[in-house]
Amino acid sequence: MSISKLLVANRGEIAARVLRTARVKGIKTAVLRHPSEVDSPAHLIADEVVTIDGPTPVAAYLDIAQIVDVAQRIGADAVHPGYGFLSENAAFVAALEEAGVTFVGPTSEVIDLMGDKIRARAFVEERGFPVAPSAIEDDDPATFVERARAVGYPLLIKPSAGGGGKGMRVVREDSTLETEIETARREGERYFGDGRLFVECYIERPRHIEVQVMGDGQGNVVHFWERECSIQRRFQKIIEETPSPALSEAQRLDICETAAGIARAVNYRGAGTVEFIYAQDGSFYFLEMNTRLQVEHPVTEMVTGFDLVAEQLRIAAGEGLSAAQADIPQNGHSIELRICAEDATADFRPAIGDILLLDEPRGEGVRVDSGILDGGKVTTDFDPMLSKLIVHGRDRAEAIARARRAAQDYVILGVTTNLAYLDAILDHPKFRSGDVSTGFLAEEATDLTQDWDPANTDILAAATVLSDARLVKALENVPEIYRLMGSWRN
Amino acid sequence: MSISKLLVANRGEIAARVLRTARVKGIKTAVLRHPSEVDSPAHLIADEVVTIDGPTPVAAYLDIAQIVDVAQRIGADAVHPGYGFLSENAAFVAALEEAGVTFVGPTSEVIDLMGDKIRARAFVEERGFPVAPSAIEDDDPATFVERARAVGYPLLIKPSAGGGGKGMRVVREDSTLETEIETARREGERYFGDGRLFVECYIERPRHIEVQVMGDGQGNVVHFWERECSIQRRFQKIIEETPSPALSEAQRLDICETAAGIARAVNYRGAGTVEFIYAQDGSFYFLEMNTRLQVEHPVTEMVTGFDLVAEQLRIAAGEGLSAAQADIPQNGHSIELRICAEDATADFRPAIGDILLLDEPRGEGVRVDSGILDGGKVTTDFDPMLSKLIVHGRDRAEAIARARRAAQDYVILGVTTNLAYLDAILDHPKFRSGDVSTGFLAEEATDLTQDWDPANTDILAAATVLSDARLVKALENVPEIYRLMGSWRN
Amino acid sequence: MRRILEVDGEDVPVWLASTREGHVLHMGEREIPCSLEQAAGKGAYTLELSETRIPMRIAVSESATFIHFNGRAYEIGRTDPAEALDKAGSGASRDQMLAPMPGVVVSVSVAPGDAVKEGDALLVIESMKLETTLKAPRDGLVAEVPFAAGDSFGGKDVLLRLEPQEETE
Amino acid sequence: MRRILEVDGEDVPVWLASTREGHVLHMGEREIPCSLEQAAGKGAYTLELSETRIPMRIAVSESATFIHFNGRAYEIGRTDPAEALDKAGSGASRDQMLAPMPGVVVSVSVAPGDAVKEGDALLVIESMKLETTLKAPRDGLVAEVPFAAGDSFGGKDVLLRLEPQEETE
Repeated sequence: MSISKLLVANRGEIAARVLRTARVKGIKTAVLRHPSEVDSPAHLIADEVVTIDGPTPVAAYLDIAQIVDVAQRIGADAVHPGYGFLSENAAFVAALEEAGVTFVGPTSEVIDLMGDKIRARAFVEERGFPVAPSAIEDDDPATFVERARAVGYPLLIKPSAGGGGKGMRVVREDSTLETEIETARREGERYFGDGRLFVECYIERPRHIEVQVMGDGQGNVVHFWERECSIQRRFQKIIEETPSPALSEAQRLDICETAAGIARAVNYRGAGTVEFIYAQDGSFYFLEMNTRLQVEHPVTEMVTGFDLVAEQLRIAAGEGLSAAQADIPQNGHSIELRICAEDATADFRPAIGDILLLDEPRGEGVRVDSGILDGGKVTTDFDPMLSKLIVHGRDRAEAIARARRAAQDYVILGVTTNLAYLDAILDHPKFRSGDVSTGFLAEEATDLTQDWDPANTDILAAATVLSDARLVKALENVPEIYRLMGSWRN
Repeated sequence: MSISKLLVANRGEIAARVLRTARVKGIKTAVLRHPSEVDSPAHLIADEVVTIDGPTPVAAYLDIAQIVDVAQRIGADAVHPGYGFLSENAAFVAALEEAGVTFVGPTSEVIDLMGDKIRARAFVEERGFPVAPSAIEDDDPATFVERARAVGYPLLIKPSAGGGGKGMRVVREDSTLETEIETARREGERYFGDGRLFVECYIERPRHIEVQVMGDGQGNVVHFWERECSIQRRFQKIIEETPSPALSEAQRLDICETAAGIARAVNYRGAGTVEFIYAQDGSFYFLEMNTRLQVEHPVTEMVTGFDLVAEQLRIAAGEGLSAAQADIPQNGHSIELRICAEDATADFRPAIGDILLLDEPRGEGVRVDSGILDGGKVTTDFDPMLSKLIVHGRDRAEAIARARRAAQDYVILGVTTNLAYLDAILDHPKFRSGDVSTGFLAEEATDLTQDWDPANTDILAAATVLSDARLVKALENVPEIYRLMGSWRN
Repeated sequence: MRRILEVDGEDVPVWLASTREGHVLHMGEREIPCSLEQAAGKGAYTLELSETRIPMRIAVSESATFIHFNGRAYEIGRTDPAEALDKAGSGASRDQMLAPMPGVVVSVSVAPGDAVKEGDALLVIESMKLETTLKAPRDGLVAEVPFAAGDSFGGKDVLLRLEPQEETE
Repeated sequence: MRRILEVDGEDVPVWLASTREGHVLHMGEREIPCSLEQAAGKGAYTLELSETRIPMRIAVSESATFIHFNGRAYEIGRTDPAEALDKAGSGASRDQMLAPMPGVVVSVSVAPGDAVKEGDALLVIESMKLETTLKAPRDGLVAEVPFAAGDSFGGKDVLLRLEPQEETE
C-alpha cells in the first residue's frame, strides 16, 4: 500500500512543508488552490496545483465532497490534511475511506473520541491518567456543591454553556463557595440563558506543555518528547520550544510516558499531540489530544532529527514506525516563532498589505517554513500567520541568541508583523530564565512594548525623504542658483 | 580580551557565514569589498563594508599592509581570515600581532610549520604518527634504491622538482624498479631540468578523510569527528560528508584520536583540519594539516550541533573550548555540495553570466551558505564556487534523498552550474553504497553525463518560444484572417 | 520639497533641501545633512546621517515608506502637502472640511448661515509655507467656521462645516 | 514567427503559429499545440504541451533562455533568423562569411578572383523561408565560393572567403 501520489488538502506554509517531504520520498504531489489566493511557496513545489471553488476561500478548503472528488480525479492514493481545515474532521476521513483514498492520520473513531472534549476526558480519566479535578453539575445536581467542595481550592466555576471567560469565577475559600455558585448561575442565565455550571480545579500561573506522539495503529506508540507552548496571545501560541525549561528529567519522562500511555490506550495511528496543563507545583493534567500534526512540530524535528511528516507517510503506507523509543534523542534546544501579520501594539489586530520586500534569514541552525513569496499580498481570507522561524542551538541560550539574530534579520516590508514583538519576548528576563506561564504576555504587556527612541525619528525621516524618488527628482531640478543659496526652502 | 568588533578579511559565502555567528554573539562586524565586486550576502549582514583597493580583486584581499591598516582604522580588535587568501599566511598573523589586533586562528609558528609540507611530515613522523612510507633521494643518494625498495610495492616514483603528475611512474614489481628509476630520472631532467627523485608508497583507490580539531592553545585539544572528502574533480573537493561511510567505529576513533594527537603535539590553538590518505586496507597516513576553517566545516556543524566559528571566536577571546570531548556527538549524517559556476560536461570549464533568477531550497535539514544574490553577476575574478548546499538526515540515505531534492529545487538561471552533475553523483550506485575513492569522478565520468532525453527538446523549444515576448507579441499582431487559416507559416 | 511624515503615530513635517555639499533635512529648527546610497541586495541602502552610516532596507508604496534597520521594520506615512492641501476640500465627508496637516488660517470669506455654491472660495490656509484656497465641495449653507484669520489649527481639525444636506427623494 | 534554437548543442529551427485554438509549435514536420501560463513565484510558468502540464521557471536574456524544470536547468540559445541573416556578412572575421544557420544558396554573383567593393551583392541565400543577400564587408578579392546555386549548406559553414588583406602601414 505504498503512496505514489499525495494530495495535500491544505495551503500556506504547512502545505509547502508536507510537499517537500513527499518530494524527498519520491512521491508525486498535488496541492489545492482557491482562485482568490495569491502565489505561495506550495504552488512552486507541488507537481500539480488543483483549483477548488467555494463562496469563500475557507469554505473551499472545508468542502469535503469537492476535495474527495479532486483526490479521485487526479488519481491521488493518499491525502495529507495538514493542520486546521479538515484535519480533525471524522466525516472527511470516512468520505475518503469510502472513496478508497488513504487518509494520512488516525481513524475516524479516534478523531471522534478526541474531538469530544467531555468524552475524551472521561476516557483518559477512566484509564487512570491524570485529569484536573472537576465536578459537572449535570452529572448529579443534588450533590454538586458537595462535589465542587471536593475539587479543592482555589477552584474555578464556569457556566456549562459558556465560553470566552464570561461568567467564570475563581473561589479561593470554602466560605464563599455557595454564594459564588449562585452568582455564577445568575450570570450564566443572563449571558447564555442557561444556569448550569461546572467546577474545576483552578491552576495558578499554569504552563501549557504538550507531548508529540506517534503510533502505527498496531499497538506501537512512541513519544518524541515535549514542547512548551506557554507563550500565548489570545489563547494562541506564538512561541514554542523544546525541551521545556520547566521540567526536571524525571518529570519529563513522566509527562512523556503519560502521553504515550494515552495514545496507546486508543491504539493511536499517525502523529498526535497530547496537551497538558502543568501547575507550578509540578503536577500536570490532561487537557486534550490533537489528532493531527501541530503548527509547532518543527521544534520536535530539530531536536530529534526525525522528519515527522516522513513518519506520517510511512505509517499511512503501512510501513510502521521507523524507530523505537530508545532511538529518539532530544539533542540541543529548539525554538519556533510564529511570524504573524498583526499589530502587537494594537491588541494583535490583523494587518494586511503587499509584501514589497522579503528577505528570509538563513545560516546555521535556522529553518524558515514560509507561506509567503516576495511580491505577494496578505489578505484577511486566512489566518494571519505568514511564516514560522525555527532555530536550533546547542543549549537554550544559543537557541535564543540565534532566534533573536534571525528575527532581526528577517526582512518583511509592506505589511506590519509581530517580529519586533517576538524579539522583545525573547529578550525579556523572565523568558530568558524560563519563568513563564500562559499569562506571561498579558502580565508583561507593558514591558514588551518598546519605548520610542527619538534618534529613530531622524533616521526614518531622512531615509523616507531620500528614498522618495519624486521628491529627490524635483529637488535635482531646482536651479543651481537656488541650491547655492545654501538653505533653500521654498 | 573579549572581542567587540570583528573584521572579516574575506568575501563570498564564508564571509557571510562568519558574520552571522559574530552577530549572534553580539559582536560588531565589518567586511571587505573590492570596488569591482558585485553585491553579495556578506554586504547585507555586516555592520560596515570597507572598500579595499588593488590592481586585481584578489590582490586586494592579499594586501597585508592594507588589511591591517583597515583593521586599525575601523577599530576592529580581531580579524577572522575565513579560508584561502591570508588565512594561512604567517606574515599576516605577525603583522596583526604587531598592530595589536587578535588573529582568529593559530600562532604564526604553527602556521609556518604546517605550511611547509616536508617539515610538517617530519614533525608528525618523529612523534610516532603514521605517515606514508617514502624515500627522498636527496637525503642520501647512495642508498636511494635500497631505501626505495624498503617502501614496498606498489610504489610511486616522483620527480622532486615535479608537479601535475608529470614524470610520475607506478612500480609494482621489484624487477622493474631500477629501470623505472632511470626512466623517471630522464623524464625529470627533460621536464624540469632536475633528475632528483623521491619515492612513496602508492595507495590504490585512496580515500581522502580528514578530521576537524580544535585547541585552546593551553594544551586542550578536542576533535569534532571526521569528514570524507573523496569526491574530487581537478583535485578539488565538490562533495563532502560525515560520518565517512568507509570507517568502522574502531577506525573512526583511531583516526580521530590520531588527528587530535597531532594537534596536541603542536599545542594547537583554534580550528584546524588534519588530512589523511586512507587506503582500502584500512591503513591511513598523515597528508597535511590545514590551519584554518575548511570550506566543508558545515557538515561537522550539522552532526555535532556545534558552531565552529563561535568556538573559534571563544578561543580567540581567551575563553577556551566550550566542550570536552565527551560532549561532542556525531548525530545523523550530513552532506555538503559545492555549487560551482562551471560546465561539468566540458572539463569543468568555469562559467560566467548574470544571475537572472535565484531561488534557494529550504526546509527541514537544509542549509544554504551562499555567496550570491539574485540579480548578481558571476565573473572570473574569484573562485567559481557560488554557494554551498548542506543537508542533514537521520542516516546517510535520508541525507542523500534530501540533498537530491534540494539540489533539484535549487534554481539558478543565467549561469551554468554543476547542480545537475552533483545530483548525478548523488544518484550513482557506487556513491549510494559509499564505494568511492579520489578517482571516482574520473573513473565514472561517462556514467555521470546524462543522455539527452529527446522529449526535453520539445518542452524546451516550446517554453523558449512561448516565453519570447517579442515573438508572441508579433504573433498577436498577425491579422485575424491569417490566424484563421490554421497553420500560418509565413 | 516638503513632506509630512507619520512617524510612530506623530505627524512630522519635514523638508529636504539641496546644498553644494549635498542634501539637508529640515525638521523643526534643526538642519541635518544626510545622504542615501544604494547598497548590496534588493532594496538595500546606506544612510549617512551626522557622520554615521546606517545600513537599511527600504520599500516604498503609494503612501508609506517601509524601512528595516537595526533589526526592526518601521512604517512611515508619507504625505505631499501640496497634494494634501488640494484634497482638503474632500475631507471626511461632504459636510466638513478637515485640515490635512497643522497650519494657520490666512483669511476667511464666509460666516455661519451664508449660502455658498460649489466651488466658492471659503477660506485660505497656509501650511508649510504653501497657501491653499479651500473651496465649497457642494452647494449649501455654512454651519460653522471654527477658526478666524491668524488662528493656528492642528492636523485633522475641522476647518469648516456645512449644514447637513436634506435627503432628496 | 521563426527562431533558431540551440538545444543540447544542436540547432533546432522552429516556428510558432497561432490558430483559433491557441499556439502551435512547428518543429520539422511536427505540429505541437502548446501554451504557457504564468504561475506562482518569480519566473514561474506552467507549460501545457500534448496534454501534460509542466511547471517550470524561466529567465530570458538577450540571446538565450534559461529554463529550470524537472529538477534541472537548461540554457537554450535563441536566434531570430531575420536578424541572423542580416548579420551573416559580419561573420567570424572580415575575411570569411559564415552561415548563421542551415539553408540553401539561391544564387551566386561572384567567382574566385573577382574584385569586389564593400557593399557589393555576393550571393543570395535562403534559410527558413527568408531570402537574404550577402554583401561584401570590405573591398577585396574573392578567394573562394564553396557553394553553388541550389547547394544546401549547414550552420556555420563558410559561404564565401576573401583574400586576406595586406597589413597596410
